Amino acid sequence: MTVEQQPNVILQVKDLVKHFPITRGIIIQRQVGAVHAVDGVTFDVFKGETLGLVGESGCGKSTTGRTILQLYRPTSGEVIFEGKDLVRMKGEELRKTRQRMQMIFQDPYASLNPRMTVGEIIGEPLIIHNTHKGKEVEERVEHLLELVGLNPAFANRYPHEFSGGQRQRIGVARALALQPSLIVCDEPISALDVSIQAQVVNLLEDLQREFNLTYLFIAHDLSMVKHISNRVAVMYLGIIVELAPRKDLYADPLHPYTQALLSAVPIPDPNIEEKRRRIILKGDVPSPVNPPSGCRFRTRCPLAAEICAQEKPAFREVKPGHYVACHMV
Amino acid sequence: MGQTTLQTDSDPQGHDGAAVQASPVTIDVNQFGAGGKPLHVKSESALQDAMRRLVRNKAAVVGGSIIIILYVVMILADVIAPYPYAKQTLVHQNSVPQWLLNVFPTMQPYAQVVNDYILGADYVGRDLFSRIVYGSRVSLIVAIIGPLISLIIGVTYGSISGFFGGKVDNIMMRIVDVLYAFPSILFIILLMAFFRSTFARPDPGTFTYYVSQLDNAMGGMLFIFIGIGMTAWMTMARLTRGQVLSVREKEFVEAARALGASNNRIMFRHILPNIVGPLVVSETLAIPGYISTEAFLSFIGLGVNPPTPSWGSMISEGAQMIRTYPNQAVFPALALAITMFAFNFLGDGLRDALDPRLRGTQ
Amino acid sequence: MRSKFFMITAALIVFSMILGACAPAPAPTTGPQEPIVQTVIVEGTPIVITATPPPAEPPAAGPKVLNYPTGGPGDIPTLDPSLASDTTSVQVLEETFVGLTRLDETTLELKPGMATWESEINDEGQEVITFHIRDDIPWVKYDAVSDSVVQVQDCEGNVRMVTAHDFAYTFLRTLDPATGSPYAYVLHGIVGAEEYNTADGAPEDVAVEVLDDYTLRITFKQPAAFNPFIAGLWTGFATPKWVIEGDDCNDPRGDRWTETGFNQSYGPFVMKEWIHDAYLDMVKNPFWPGTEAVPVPKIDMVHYVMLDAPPAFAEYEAGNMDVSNIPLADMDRVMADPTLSQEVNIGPDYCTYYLGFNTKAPVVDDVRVRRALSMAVDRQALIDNVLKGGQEPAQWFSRPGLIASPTMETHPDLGIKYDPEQAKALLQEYLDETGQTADQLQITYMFNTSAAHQRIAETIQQMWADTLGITVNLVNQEWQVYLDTVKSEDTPQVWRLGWCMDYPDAHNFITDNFRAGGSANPARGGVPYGGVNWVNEEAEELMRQAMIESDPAKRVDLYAQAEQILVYEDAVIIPVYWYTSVTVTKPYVTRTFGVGGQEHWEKWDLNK
Amino acid sequence: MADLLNVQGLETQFRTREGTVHAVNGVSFQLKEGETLGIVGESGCGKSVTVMSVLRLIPSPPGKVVAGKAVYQGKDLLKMTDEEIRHIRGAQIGLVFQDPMTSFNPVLTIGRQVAEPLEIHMGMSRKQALERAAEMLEMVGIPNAKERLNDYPHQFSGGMRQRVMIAMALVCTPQILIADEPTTALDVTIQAQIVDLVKRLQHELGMAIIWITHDLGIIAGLAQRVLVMYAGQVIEEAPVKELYGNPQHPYTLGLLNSLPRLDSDEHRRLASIDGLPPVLLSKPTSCPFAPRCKYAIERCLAENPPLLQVGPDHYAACWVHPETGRPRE
Amino acid sequence: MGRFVARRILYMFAVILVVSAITFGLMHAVPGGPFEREKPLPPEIIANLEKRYHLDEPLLMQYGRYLYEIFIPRIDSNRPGLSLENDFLINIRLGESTWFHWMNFGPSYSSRSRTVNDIFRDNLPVSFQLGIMALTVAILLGVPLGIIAALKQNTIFDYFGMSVAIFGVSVPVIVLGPLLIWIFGVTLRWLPPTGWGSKPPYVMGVFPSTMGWDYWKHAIMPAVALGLGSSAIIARLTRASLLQVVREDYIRTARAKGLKERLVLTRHALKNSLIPVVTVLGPMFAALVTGTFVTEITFGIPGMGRYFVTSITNRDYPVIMGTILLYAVFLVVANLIVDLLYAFLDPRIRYE
Repeated sequence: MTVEQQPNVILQVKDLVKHFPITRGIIIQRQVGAVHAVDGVTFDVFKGETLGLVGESGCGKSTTGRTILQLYRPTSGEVIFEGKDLVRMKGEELRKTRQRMQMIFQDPYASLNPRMTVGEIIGEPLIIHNTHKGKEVEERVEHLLELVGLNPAFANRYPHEFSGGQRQRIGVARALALQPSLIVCDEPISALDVSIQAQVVNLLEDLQREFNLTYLFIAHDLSMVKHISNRVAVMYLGIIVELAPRKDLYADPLHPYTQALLSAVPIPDPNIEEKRRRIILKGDVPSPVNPPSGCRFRTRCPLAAEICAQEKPAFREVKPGHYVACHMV
Repeated sequence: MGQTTLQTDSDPQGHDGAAVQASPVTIDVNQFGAGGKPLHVKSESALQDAMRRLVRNKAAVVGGSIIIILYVVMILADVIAPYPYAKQTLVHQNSVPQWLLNVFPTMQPYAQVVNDYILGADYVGRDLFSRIVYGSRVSLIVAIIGPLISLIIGVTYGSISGFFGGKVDNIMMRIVDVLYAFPSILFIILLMAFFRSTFARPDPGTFTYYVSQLDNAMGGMLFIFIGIGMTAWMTMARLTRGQVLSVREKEFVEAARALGASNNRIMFRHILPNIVGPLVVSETLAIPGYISTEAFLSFIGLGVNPPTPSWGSMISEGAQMIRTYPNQAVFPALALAITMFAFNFLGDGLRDALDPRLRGTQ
Repeated sequence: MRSKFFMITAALIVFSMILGACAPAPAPTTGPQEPIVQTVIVEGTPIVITATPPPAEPPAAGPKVLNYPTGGPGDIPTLDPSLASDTTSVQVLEETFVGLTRLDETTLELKPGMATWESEINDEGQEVITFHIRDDIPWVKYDAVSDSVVQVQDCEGNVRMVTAHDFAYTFLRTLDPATGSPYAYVLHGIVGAEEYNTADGAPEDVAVEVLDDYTLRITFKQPAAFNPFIAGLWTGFATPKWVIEGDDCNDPRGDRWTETGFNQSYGPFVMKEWIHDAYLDMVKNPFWPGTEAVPVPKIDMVHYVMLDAPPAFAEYEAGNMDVSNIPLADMDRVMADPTLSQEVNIGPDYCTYYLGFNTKAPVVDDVRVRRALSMAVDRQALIDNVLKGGQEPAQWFSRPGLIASPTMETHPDLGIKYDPEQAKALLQEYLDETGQTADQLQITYMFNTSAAHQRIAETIQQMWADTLGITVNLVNQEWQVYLDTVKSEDTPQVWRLGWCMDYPDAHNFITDNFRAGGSANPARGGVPYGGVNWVNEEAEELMRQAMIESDPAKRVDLYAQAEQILVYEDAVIIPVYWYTSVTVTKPYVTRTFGVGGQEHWEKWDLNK
Repeated sequence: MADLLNVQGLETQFRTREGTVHAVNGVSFQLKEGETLGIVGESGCGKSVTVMSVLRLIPSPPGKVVAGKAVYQGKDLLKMTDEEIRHIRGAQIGLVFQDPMTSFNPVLTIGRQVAEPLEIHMGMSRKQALERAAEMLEMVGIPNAKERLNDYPHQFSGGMRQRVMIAMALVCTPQILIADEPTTALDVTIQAQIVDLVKRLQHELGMAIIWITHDLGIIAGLAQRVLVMYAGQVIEEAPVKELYGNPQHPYTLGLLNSLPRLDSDEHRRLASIDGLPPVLLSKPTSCPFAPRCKYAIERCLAENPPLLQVGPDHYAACWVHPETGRPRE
Repeated sequence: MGRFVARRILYMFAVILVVSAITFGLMHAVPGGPFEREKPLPPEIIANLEKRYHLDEPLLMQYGRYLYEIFIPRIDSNRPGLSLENDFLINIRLGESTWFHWMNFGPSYSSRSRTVNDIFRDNLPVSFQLGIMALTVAILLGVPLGIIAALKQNTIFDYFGMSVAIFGVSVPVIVLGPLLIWIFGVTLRWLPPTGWGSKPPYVMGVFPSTMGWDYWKHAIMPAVALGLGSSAIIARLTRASLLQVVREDYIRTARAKGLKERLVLTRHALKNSLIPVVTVLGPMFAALVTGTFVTEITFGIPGMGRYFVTSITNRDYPVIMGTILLYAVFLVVANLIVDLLYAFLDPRIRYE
């Protein structure tokens, strides 16, 4: 079960595939197709770093995060977390491992059970894993609340009494409760107002520093990803098209999709905006049920050539630590 | 200048009261003027919130009050009813009190006036009012048992189906679909015929004997309850399944799974509490249906055993007399209508109160 | 959008086609038809069905139409003489057919119907009756094309007359076990009939002999006053074999022969149209010559509508029905109404309502308890307050007015009467003996599901509680189960039934019901099984003698003794009341009042 | 240039169970012909309510415009009869809403919906209107516009739907286009397409635009003038370059500082604005931002500052100079 | 969509199979037989009757025979309508003396001259017509009532309308029917108290051949009595649904386009708000067609409804089976039509 692994790699994702079957039939169901949500994704996450995973909606970034945590069982591939392949894990063992990896969800409204008090929500992992008992739970909850900057006295309130930012803090406290080493942050700030986003991002950064956490930070906001990540992976239609250290990626994006994406992000400075030239992509993202042959991006790519339709571009390292999947690079 | 006083709290929750999004805000409105004064925040569960909104709904309150009164009347029937429900005074058959003659003047030429009975007496001289009071038992117990049985069976069935999904769900829901194609009233009639005759005169000491004794003790209500319950659960199962399916996809359930929560915990701690609202509402709104089913069964003679009164049987008996002695149909029908009104209003109110979209609003 | 609309329209059309396919397919030989008139050719017989619904009220100066409700919900069960067993079916049969003998519906006098007869006792002590059948009665049917009644012709084109063969055919068909006639048992008195009907007897052995086309001879096992009645019952009406079984020029119709278009008969009226669950129209038979007992009808058509009593009475009040029964619920109002009360008639109806005891069941296995319960029923109070139809308190079972029944004039003290004091005393005796108290007695009183029976049950329950302190447990069951229960080994302690006459003789009451193996005293292999569960040799003997006795006065006496045993000495049943029929009739109707459940409309007239 | 729309002292309130919410408190602004005015603010600041109030589209009850005027072409929109304002809506002022999914009637074809304003306002026949609608759809970049007239909204992708929405708003060539967060629900690459499209259309059709958003980035490259709203008030108004280059209100400043910048490589801690916006259950008597403001002085608690001129064309509602922290005047 | 319909029809057969099996088992489990008479038939006769109707065979075989008779079509030279034993619901003439026969639901035990198919042919159309009319009454009363209540939410109109609606459900037909008869039939004499204005044969098997005033006047009271309860359901549903729809964004869009309020309501709000109403119409129609027992007895209408009840009390096995299967098919077909209607109303729904 234990797999050879670099000591500082906490998570290795190898050829991860997640297809959602499309079934038909009333009594006898048969599969007629599949949504190719994640279609062969490979990357490592190093201990203590933040890996940003960006892409537009429907590109499979959230599915990747959930599949890593085994909330969806992958169709194929390996997810080696702290030396063990989660894909082959089952039942109690997997349940135990969950203590070490947690998730912060996008929607601060839907991710908290409205029928439970904040204390119950944050204390739940402690009870599930039986790490604390009785009064200890209460104390730990109070401590966690303080940690995320909430008044410990709020433990007996219900989620709906809190604002979005505060709820997201509750979600963070819950994720922290079992002192995990990896936290998958699934668009944790995209539902929040600008001024609140900064609060939550700062909190996440502070906590990372304090507890040596590793984040897989999933977002569509390239500015925020740039701000928080050490390395960034760009996803398009179920695959990673480019992965590089932050500075490399933003300074020198190699994949045409990354380039287009970056050029589309508005910058809050009229002077810069005046001079910027945007790469406007044509059309919409194709359906993940029938992804284009060859390079997935070719249907919208300004550089697309014949080869792109025929061959899948390899995901290769073009500079140290800078990987890209494009025939034109 | 002044910055210090305002920045005493470095943690961000210091100043804000509570939610921004439509939620029952109970905050100090003048917070900005009041400086660092501590805020009064009253914590309130969703249930309390729903209760409060329910209480503000006048129709629901009226409905709820009527229901409470009805149940009190039912429990205190022995005290309230002036006569035993089976007490006949043959010579007073079809008699009416004087005041009713003013309400229904058509009765003038033939009605026998006896003022002992405030709503009149029935065809064998039993006090109509007392019978209505006692008759509430059947309808009001149906109103409890019907939902209870259908909740127990339906919620169990629907939760299993919805929670496990996939093949299990598919098979279980196909079964419900097929049972749905049964005309429920016919199914009840068949069941009733089956029960009635199977349990008619069993040998003492057997299981069927005790069941029939119980049914006799209940004046024949037991089989009505079973019949209604056995047909009513399917709606509940479907609703439950739908609700479970939708809640199952919610992020907080995913969060619980990410925490390693067991299926049981997810079901009982996370899913069930969140679907109770719609289920309760649906059941409340289904109660009038159960009551009228009982009335229909009484009409076709599969109701309670005489002389136990039920509104359904009183109405169907009275309906034949509607021209001659309208009071014998009108009053039980009125009692039934008021009860159904009350449950409907309460159900509507509950629905509004539990509707998450309306949470925290008027 | 358009295509979708088309799909839905198409779906609807397909749906209606499926339903449309339900109708019998018209044969392609039908030529072009008038669009409004629906013509359906059913096996070469074109039936033109006019699309207009039946007139709700008879036209002012047109044909005389009698609007008459059945008074009960649902369809007429059958129009097959061999299968009929209920009053609505028999009502139609009696007007469309005539038996060998015909009962006067008001006097219960037996008159010649289709035949005159003479009776003799043969060497074996059997009664041989020879029927001389009229030779002037043709078979007729309603012809939809000409909208008239026509005579039936045979394959050679000759008019078919009603013959002895037709009668004999019916007798044998009724008795044929394959027919499954519910009423065949009334014919069991005929030699060979019971054997054929219920065992392995042969049809040839049934003593119904055709001597010639118009002479029929029937041999009964024993002489009895009521034998000619039995021969005239509907189970012996002539039926058209050529329609039922087919012949050279007719398709066999089997059980369907009674339906509109196929039906053939010969009585004073002819069935024109039978719209199931709605109505049945009978028109006057112009070929009926009129006899002493069955005159030529004065009214042209009877519109016999299948309506439950309350809607029927509403129609009467609305002026759309000429006659109606009065629902109990409306009784008080009708009697107080100045107009309606003038139209009311209360006449006897030859039925008895009674409660039976399972004489082998606990508590009621003691005759004192049974007698006490019987004496505690205040029949008059029940009638006055609950039934309200002027019924008569019953002191015994065989309703007075029947041949050989005791009457209140001759036997005022026969049987059992309301006597609370003696009831109490009797019960007390029993209680003292068994060391019980009245409220310890567990008695179940079962009735079949019906509002009327429930009222009676509730009232009697209260009377017993008031007088005797016994609270009985009321249980009701639906009819099919109820019959099963009452006639099983699980027969409840007290149960209810009613009995109406088939033919006007006490034999049809007490003997047919309470002899061992009788209707309410069933037996299996000679052992009582269910019902009243009763064996009394003395009563059996009295009933047997009464049947064969020819002196009417002696018969009454014998039956009176049997009744005394039945209702008093053994107190096997509680006779409750003797029925009456309560009707209203519009003043313009000239009518007779039948006492046996049937009306003879050929004697009626309308003077609007 | 002349003022096309002049809004003065607009006040809108909503009656709720908790009390009257003062959603808009004395908002004034002018819109000049052909210009693009940006209205920026966080959720609940009253930016949408403001423009909806001007067009009298707030649901009433519970909403009510209690004061102010909105003069368009010499007539006060707020005093018009229902019939008069109806002729303004869609004809003179077009609206684009945030959620292109829910803002279309799901059961009517796109053609019907786009053509509808033409039928009402231009008196065109159904056929004419559909022809014109097709042209308009062509103009906003819907391929095969003619054929797609018979399609239903759900058959379009999010970006396409928003294009259709714009076509519908502009089909009568209105003088003013009000775009209420039109790109919030869209991905960045699609957002770029839409911004590009609107700019092109403005160039071609010459309408004035009011663009409401919470995204300071978008506005920087789009608007000529920007209003910043907070708690139902305009707290700063300035030409776009002036606002971004020289923000004069602590809130504006805070917002700008809390944004991570794509164009800067240094990793700095985001400046967050602590606390939450107030719930407006009464008309603010003090500066509504004061409780969150690090520059607040006594006067801020005593007096709600009006819009003060702080530069040429630059107005800010603050008693303090944010650069110096000293009171104004 | 064709495949969708085909699948649903296939599903219908599955439903028939299961429903018939359960009904068959249950009805034979209920004590009491079809040949109980007050004057009991001799056991020999009962045995004969049972043989005639194959009731002497093992239950499984009887069930198999039943399924065979209803499911398996056959082609032979038997002309339809000749005998009770071979009476098929669907008879299509293929050639001079070749007939296609399908669906024999068996004889009726309580009406010896009729088959279940006869009951379907003669009585079902009446119930069908009554059901359609009651449904029409329900829609015509319910929808406007719901709209008014929603548009005037929390006003006297709303409360009054909803009270009327609940009253409609609360007053049973048992009371309403005689009341209507008393008022309009007997006292005012505007309408005939009882009866039905059409009789067999029916156009296309379901529709009356003429529909003059005479037809309608018979139908008014029963249709109202039957439809009132359903109208209440529709009114409440319409109200709730409309209240929700008017809050939708696209209603705001419509207003923003400058539409008149009337148009906003009729063109944009109404259609959307009626979609949930449509979904209940299927089961409602099935219930209205079959749940007419009380109405039929009260108004003396020759419909199917009473057979649903009396067949059970009479232990008329083929009629029990036939009516219950009929209901099941009705429900499935009604739901299918509703689903298609649904797709028609809501383009988002597609059935592959």
